[in-house]
Amino acid sequence: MTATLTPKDFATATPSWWCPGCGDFGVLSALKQAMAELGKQPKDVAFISGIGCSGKISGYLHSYAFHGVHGRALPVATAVKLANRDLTVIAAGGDGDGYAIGAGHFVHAVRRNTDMTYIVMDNQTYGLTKGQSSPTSATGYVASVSPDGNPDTPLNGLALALAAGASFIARGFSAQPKQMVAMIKAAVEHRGFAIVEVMSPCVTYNKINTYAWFKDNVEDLTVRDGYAPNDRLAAFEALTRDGDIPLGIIYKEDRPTFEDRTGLPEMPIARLDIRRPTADYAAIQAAYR
Amino acid sequence: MTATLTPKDFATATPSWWCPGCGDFGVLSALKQAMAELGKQPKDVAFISGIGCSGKISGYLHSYAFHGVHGRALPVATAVKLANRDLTVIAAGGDGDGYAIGAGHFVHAVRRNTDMTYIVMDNQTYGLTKGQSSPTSATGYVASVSPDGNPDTPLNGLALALAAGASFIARGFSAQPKQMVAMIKAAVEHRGFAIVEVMSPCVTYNKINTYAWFKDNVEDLTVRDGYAPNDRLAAFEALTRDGDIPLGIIYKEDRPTFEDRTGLPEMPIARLDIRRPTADYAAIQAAYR
Amino acid sequence: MILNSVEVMFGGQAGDGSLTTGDLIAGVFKRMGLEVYTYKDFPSRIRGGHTNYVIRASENHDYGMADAVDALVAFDLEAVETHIAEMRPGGFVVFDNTDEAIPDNVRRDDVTWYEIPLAKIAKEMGLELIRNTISLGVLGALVGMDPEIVRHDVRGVYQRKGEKVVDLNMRAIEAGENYVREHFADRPSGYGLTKGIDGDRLIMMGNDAIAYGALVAGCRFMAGYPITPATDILEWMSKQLPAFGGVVVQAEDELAAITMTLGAAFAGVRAMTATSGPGQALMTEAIGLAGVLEIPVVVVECARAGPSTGMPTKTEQSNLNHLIYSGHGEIPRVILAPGTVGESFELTTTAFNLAEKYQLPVFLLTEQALCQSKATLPPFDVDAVQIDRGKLIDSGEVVFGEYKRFAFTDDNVSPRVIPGIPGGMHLAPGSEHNDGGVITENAANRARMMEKRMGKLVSMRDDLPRAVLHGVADADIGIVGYGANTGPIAEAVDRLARAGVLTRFLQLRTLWPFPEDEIKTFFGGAQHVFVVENNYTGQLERLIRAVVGPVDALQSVRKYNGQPFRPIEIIEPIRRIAAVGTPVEVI
Amino acid sequence: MILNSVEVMFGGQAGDGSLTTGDLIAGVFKRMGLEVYTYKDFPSRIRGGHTNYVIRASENHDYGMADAVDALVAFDLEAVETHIAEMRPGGFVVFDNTDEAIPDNVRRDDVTWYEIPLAKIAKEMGLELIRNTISLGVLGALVGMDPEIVRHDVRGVYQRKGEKVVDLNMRAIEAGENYVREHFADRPSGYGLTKGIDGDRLIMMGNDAIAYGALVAGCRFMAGYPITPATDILEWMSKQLPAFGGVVVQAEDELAAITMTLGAAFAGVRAMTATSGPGQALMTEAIGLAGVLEIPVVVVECARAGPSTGMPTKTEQSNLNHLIYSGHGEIPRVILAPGTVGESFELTTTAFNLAEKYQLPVFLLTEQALCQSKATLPPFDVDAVQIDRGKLIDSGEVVFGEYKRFAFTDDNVSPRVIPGIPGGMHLAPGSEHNDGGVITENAANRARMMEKRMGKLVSMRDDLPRAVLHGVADADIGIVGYGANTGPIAEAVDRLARAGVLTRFLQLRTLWPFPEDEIKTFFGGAQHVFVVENNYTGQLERLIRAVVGPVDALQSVRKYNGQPFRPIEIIEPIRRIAAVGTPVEVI
Ligand SMILES: Cc1ncc(C[n+]2csc(CCOP(=O)(O)OP(=O)(O)O)c2C)c(N)n1
Ligand SMILES: Cc1ncc(C[n+]2csc(CCOP(=O)(O)OP(=O)(O)O)c2C)c(N)n1
Ligand code: SF4
Ligand code: SF4
Ligand SMILES: [Mg+2]
Ligand SMILES: [Mg+2]
Repeated sequence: MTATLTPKDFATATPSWWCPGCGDFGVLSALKQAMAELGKQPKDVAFISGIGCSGKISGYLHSYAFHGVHGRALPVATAVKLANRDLTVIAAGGDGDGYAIGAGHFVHAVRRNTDMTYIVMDNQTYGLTKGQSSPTSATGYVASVSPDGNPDTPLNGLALALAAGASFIARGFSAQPKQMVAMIKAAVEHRGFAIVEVMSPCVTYNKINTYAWFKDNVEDLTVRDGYAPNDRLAAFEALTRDGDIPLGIIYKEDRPTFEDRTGLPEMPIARLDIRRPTADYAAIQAAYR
Repeated sequence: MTATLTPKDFATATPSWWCPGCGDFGVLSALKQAMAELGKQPKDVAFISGIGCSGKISGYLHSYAFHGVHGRALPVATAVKLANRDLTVIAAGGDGDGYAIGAGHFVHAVRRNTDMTYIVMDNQTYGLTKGQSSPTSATGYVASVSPDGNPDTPLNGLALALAAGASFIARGFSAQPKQMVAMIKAAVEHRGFAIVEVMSPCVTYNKINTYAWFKDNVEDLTVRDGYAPNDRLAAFEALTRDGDIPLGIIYKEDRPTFEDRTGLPEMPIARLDIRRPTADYAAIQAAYR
Repeated sequence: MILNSVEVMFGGQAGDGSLTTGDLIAGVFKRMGLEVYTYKDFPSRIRGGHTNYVIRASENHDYGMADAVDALVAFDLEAVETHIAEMRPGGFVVFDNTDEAIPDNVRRDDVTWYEIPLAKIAKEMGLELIRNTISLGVLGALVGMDPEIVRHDVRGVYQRKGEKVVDLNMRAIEAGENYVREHFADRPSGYGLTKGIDGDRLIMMGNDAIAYGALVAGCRFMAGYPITPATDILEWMSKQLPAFGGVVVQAEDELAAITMTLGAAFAGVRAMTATSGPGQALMTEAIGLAGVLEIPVVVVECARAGPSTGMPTKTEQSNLNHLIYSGHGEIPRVILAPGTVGESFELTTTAFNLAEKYQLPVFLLTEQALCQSKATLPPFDVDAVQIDRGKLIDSGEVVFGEYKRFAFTDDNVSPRVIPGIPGGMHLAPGSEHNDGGVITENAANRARMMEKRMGKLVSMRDDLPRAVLHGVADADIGIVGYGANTGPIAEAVDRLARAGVLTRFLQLRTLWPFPEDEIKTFFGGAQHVFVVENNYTGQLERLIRAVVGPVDALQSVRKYNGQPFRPIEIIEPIRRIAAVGTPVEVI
Repeated sequence: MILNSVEVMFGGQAGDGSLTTGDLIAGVFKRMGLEVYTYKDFPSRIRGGHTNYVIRASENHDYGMADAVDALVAFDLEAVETHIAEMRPGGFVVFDNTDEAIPDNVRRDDVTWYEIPLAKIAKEMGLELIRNTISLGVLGALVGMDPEIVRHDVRGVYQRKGEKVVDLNMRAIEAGENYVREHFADRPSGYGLTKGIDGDRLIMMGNDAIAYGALVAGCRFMAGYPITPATDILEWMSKQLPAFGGVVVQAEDELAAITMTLGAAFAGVRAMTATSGPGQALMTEAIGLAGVLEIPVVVVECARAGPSTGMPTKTEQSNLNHLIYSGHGEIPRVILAPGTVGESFELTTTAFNLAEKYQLPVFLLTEQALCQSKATLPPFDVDAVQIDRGKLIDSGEVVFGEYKRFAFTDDNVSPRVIPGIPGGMHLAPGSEHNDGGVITENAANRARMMEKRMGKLVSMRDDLPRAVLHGVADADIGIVGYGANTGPIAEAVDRLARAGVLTRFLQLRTLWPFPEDEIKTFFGGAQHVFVVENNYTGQLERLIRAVVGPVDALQSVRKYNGQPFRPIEIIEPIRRIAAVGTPVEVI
């Protein structure tokens, strides 16, 4: 039962619906690898995804998977974790799912600091709806709904998370699997809400932010002299300065989780025997006499 | 018609529904003062508010006022501005309205940088629904729905705005009217999306963040040695460091507005004669032959 | 002289403490052995603005408001102006004339006036707030409250504030009573209540009964976002759930509240949320997800007057259509509507069982005039509450590959595993899927899945709470209604019967799936059927019309001004049709 | 030999270019003077997964799909397997046998097989993608396309890619035609189309017609969020609006899209949004706000198969209930549903007029099978489009104090100022308010305001698009339907008539306020009325039942597998009831 598994044990029989070459394949395989290396069992993993090409990922990870509505993966995942602390809870979704329609939940999930992991698969476009600008698309990105170029400034999701009080922030690139595996592992092991943003190219629609482009435009922060991911100001600087896109663990902090602050019992709520309550129903009623 | 008006000219006949002593009175009078000093005419002011005690403010400013649904003041206001560039568009609402249910719109309105002003009336509680914790309530704030204290970390709305790319960020305190007037004026005159967060005590429910408490816990940034509101990193530091709550104009930057980037014509859309279109309908149809 | 029935209205400005006094009066009446119903009518603001608290005491339980106000305690002129027309001839007004006087055009001759400088007396006693307690003394003396009980209850409320405060309040009661004795000995109110036996009863608000029902039903997760008049439930659960190992989350909005509820339920916890119109509107999309994922959730809708922000603190029955029909696509759902505080508890426990047994969203629909109203009722037998979790597999294991989360079965309900169960791993997708949860757009599978999901509404038929039949089973005149209207209609039925007009009242408790059979049967032999509802468009009536057709028998009794029905508003149209000569006894 | 009617299906994997070829074929048929209808059936993914494109050509305009597929061009075995059962006996299959062969159990003897190594030929020509064009040559030769027109249209599509590409495509057509000539001279397809006159016609997709209608109606602001199958409209408007001085905003979600639409309309611009089920669900709350603020907005709903994510690219008529009934509280709203591409334009212009004239939200309801389908139609007479802005005051001034934004009037519509008009300053609150916009919870005002707002549904009656009556006005057999079902029903009516079964078809175009009178009149003298709809629960039928009752005449014809109706599916049940001996001519 608890034998260590391999990444294959986290595969489903369902063929993927992604285009050949899609960055999301890299995210999926890193995730399987990380699960195996962490010694997780599929039955104990709850994997909640949003809607989009990226959101389809939950169908391909052998686990208790939930493919909900657009933008709401985080509240679902938060509650799954609170309902059953024994589960490893991972949420995943696209840049549109997480930073457009889901932006409000994102900020609040960060702030709440429930012990879970959130993977944003950032392809800087809306893949599934055929390549419109997303919140992370570059200004000027030409798409069907912005024929004259995207008029908006790209949103910096990780800077936003930092400002909202994130306790773990990392960024990977789907063509760099090793780093991604390490990052996902660190995120899952982090006590609190951990965000991993993965640059995951959309080979069909995004002709700007391609694999080649990324290779030229990312910088591995962990190898940068003296960068330590424990200084909020430095992290903000790294995330917002002009120049290359920083990869690696960008910020990490230990702070109380929502579970800590609410004093949530170790016993998963899902395991309570609701027929035998721990406290007295009658006493409550008596107050209304 | 265009005679300069006084604050009284911006008053409505409707008696306010606020509790005596509510911080929102201060915001309202600063707003009237600012409008008068800016030489605005009520007919040219569109004032859009959210739902909450704070949201009621739109009923008390003589203007074209819109009191919509909870959390959606910003998209309404954005569109009013785009529809009629000649209007002075101001949105206002509470910390719950803006940072809880409206958090997603907040981030995107900031990013879009439409030329308008947003006033967040922050009383660190949900006033109208009787004092529950709001996103800005202190951790441990005891309220009806958090009898054991608010388990969440307060959200730093202005830091969030900074991370989302805000071009104007200021904070006032409703007991310091002069500064507020100056700030609102600067915000309205700023080309782009300007946020003014006002600490506006709820005298009925929030027994922690009272006038007295604020007096002890605010710091006027503009008088601080060498602080210049043009450095994003310094602004982040000022907004997130431990210690007093900084007041004043915290950040200001000139960057293209949504109107600039979309090449929105100077002629307000609302003034177009839709019976005499500027371009040819027939040519479009011809492409389908 | 009217026996043991009185409706007291406390009217003043919001935030002036009349709610506390109103609650006190309700308690006193209860302890005097009377049956009580209260109604809070307050504005959507915190301080100031006319507010009133109605306490109706009678010998019949589960009645609502009376036909008219018997005793108005008015702290300002606005209260008198607003409500003088609602006064019963023979009733009385206690008016605080410290600062204002009653103008002649407001005064009515058929009510008795007791003008007392309440605030002045209070100030002389050293605390202006104490005027509420003085007025309680006045009212008690005029209406015939048991002075011992008044003192006992007031002590109970102020005890934790210390003996000094209690003392002051005791003196305030006394001052009120004395004032009546000294000034109005010659001016009897015409009222006198007889003390009976309190017995083993509760006095509880509808929302409290719902929350308590949820707790007893095993709900251990609640997510919500504050909204009037549903916040009470969130507050109640916040206080109680932790002791039972559960958790309450104040979400960032209702989109989060409902999706959190889904998440917790998916993970195997009985979970609910509670909201009102605007929040319910925002939950629309996720309710559809619950339907297609076959996740059991309970959603409490505490309706208020819409549309949009509308009148957030007023009552209305205008969300029924939304609960039944909103959402793109078609899912099975259940709507239960309690008619009394007791049923609020009972149907909440039923809601959780139905949700889990049939794996779908269940709405508990109530309204401001019921959910924020208090009533007396017998204690709940919590041991009798059955918990039926249906085909839940929350222990042991299943065989991977064989186990199908969305298996087609005879009753259309599939075995449901929760995360952590070995072998049960699957995808739960909001997209159409096959029995194993794999997304597919195959047309044949699609049709079958629609039939499976919707078929649950048929399988469940016998489990649904049946309507309650009040009155005379074979009367010619029928009435259909639900929710807070139950009280006023029940009273109308009783009083019409006393006037010789026999009627029967079908109190619907399951509103969806619509009880077509019960409606059809009820219409059999009815010459007139009055559909009573608190909305403009006749939402219930349209549902009925789709079953029985636009028959002549149908009569609409509607109200949409934000106020609950008074029984006379139901009696009158029936009396007109039934052409009863004798006036119906007005009590 | 079937005259001038053919249904071609192009089947392969998503992203393989068959959409372009499908469009080409549609254009060729049009230029041959035929009437065309196309239907795209694709999966909710970008590359791969079975997809097909149906092009139906006939001599009757505004028909939909045929009874069966005449010519299946299958690029893989999956396409054959999925659709072989839908083939008409006597039809034919073109199959690319480069990599796969047709197994015996898939093969049908009553269709003709043309197995051609399309990919192989393409590869030999140097470009695998070219197999689409080769298949076009094949199909053209088999079905009787005009070779000149084929070449002309192919050139048109590839011109901007340069002469080399055009050349390659010309050779590909040739290769296809030659292959048929060389290999299948002895195997005639049985099809032959006669070339007629194209004339002055358009070929346009429903969504394009809506967008164009909006533009011509003066819509100058659109906010939207991408969602299938509504995104086309957002894209279209993005391209065209700026040239007309307007603006399009891609919002962060649908909550923003609809509230932006409200904002722009409040400011005086004709504004709209377009979405599909899930987005529509999210817009629920704000629609209520539009209702109470009396703001004119047009909301296009391009329905797809729900519930929840459901089958995002498939068609369904399951959002009608949502549009009518969703939202807490009660507001007046209008729902128009075009039945053809032409009406999509026309009713969009009407929608804007109704919205402004009556100051309320107007929905334009369409479905994937209409809004993403192309059809041939006469050009639009844009000069004939009337713009009626109702009581809008967008110039001059009003007298402050006298002017009341929500004034009670005879037709319940109040004069509407826009920001910038001197004297018109007021509050527009989602809370209940008096005629001047001041928030009040006064019960009498509340009732009156409800009556004012809802009364607009009565004032507008004569302005609403009337239903279209097809067929024989006094036939015994009636059919009721709307939207994309219009084509198949109209064809069923025509063909039944040819078989001697007279029917009449009431094509509803205003779905709300529900056209009770039209329905009642239509039911007069009908022995059977078939209600045809693409959903499980019979949403339209329930509306009808509330008007006419659960009469015996009512017959349900429903489909809920994500596919549109084929005419035979409507003919069959009618024939069964009408007990017609002779089979209805199957064309
Ligand atoms: C409420 C709602 N609105 C819109 C959609 C349509 N939709 C599906 S996926 C998507 C965006 C996908 O973008 P992203 O989240 O970046 O995922 P990607 O496909 O790029 O991986 C949209 C808008 C939807 N499913 N639900
Ligand atoms: C969709 C929706 N959910 C909930 C509410 C109830 N509600 C009204 S005001 C409010 C919060 C008010 O807090 P805030 O925005 O901080 O304003 P304040 O009253 O403190 O000024 C809430 C939750 C609502 N009106 N609409
Ligand atoms: S469209 Fe883009 S994001 Fe979607 S599967 Fe294809 S490559 Fe990936
Ligand atoms: S409750 Fe608080 S925020 Fe609301 S009006 Fe009163 S003092 Fe102001
Ligand atoms: Mg994306
Ligand atoms: Mg607040």
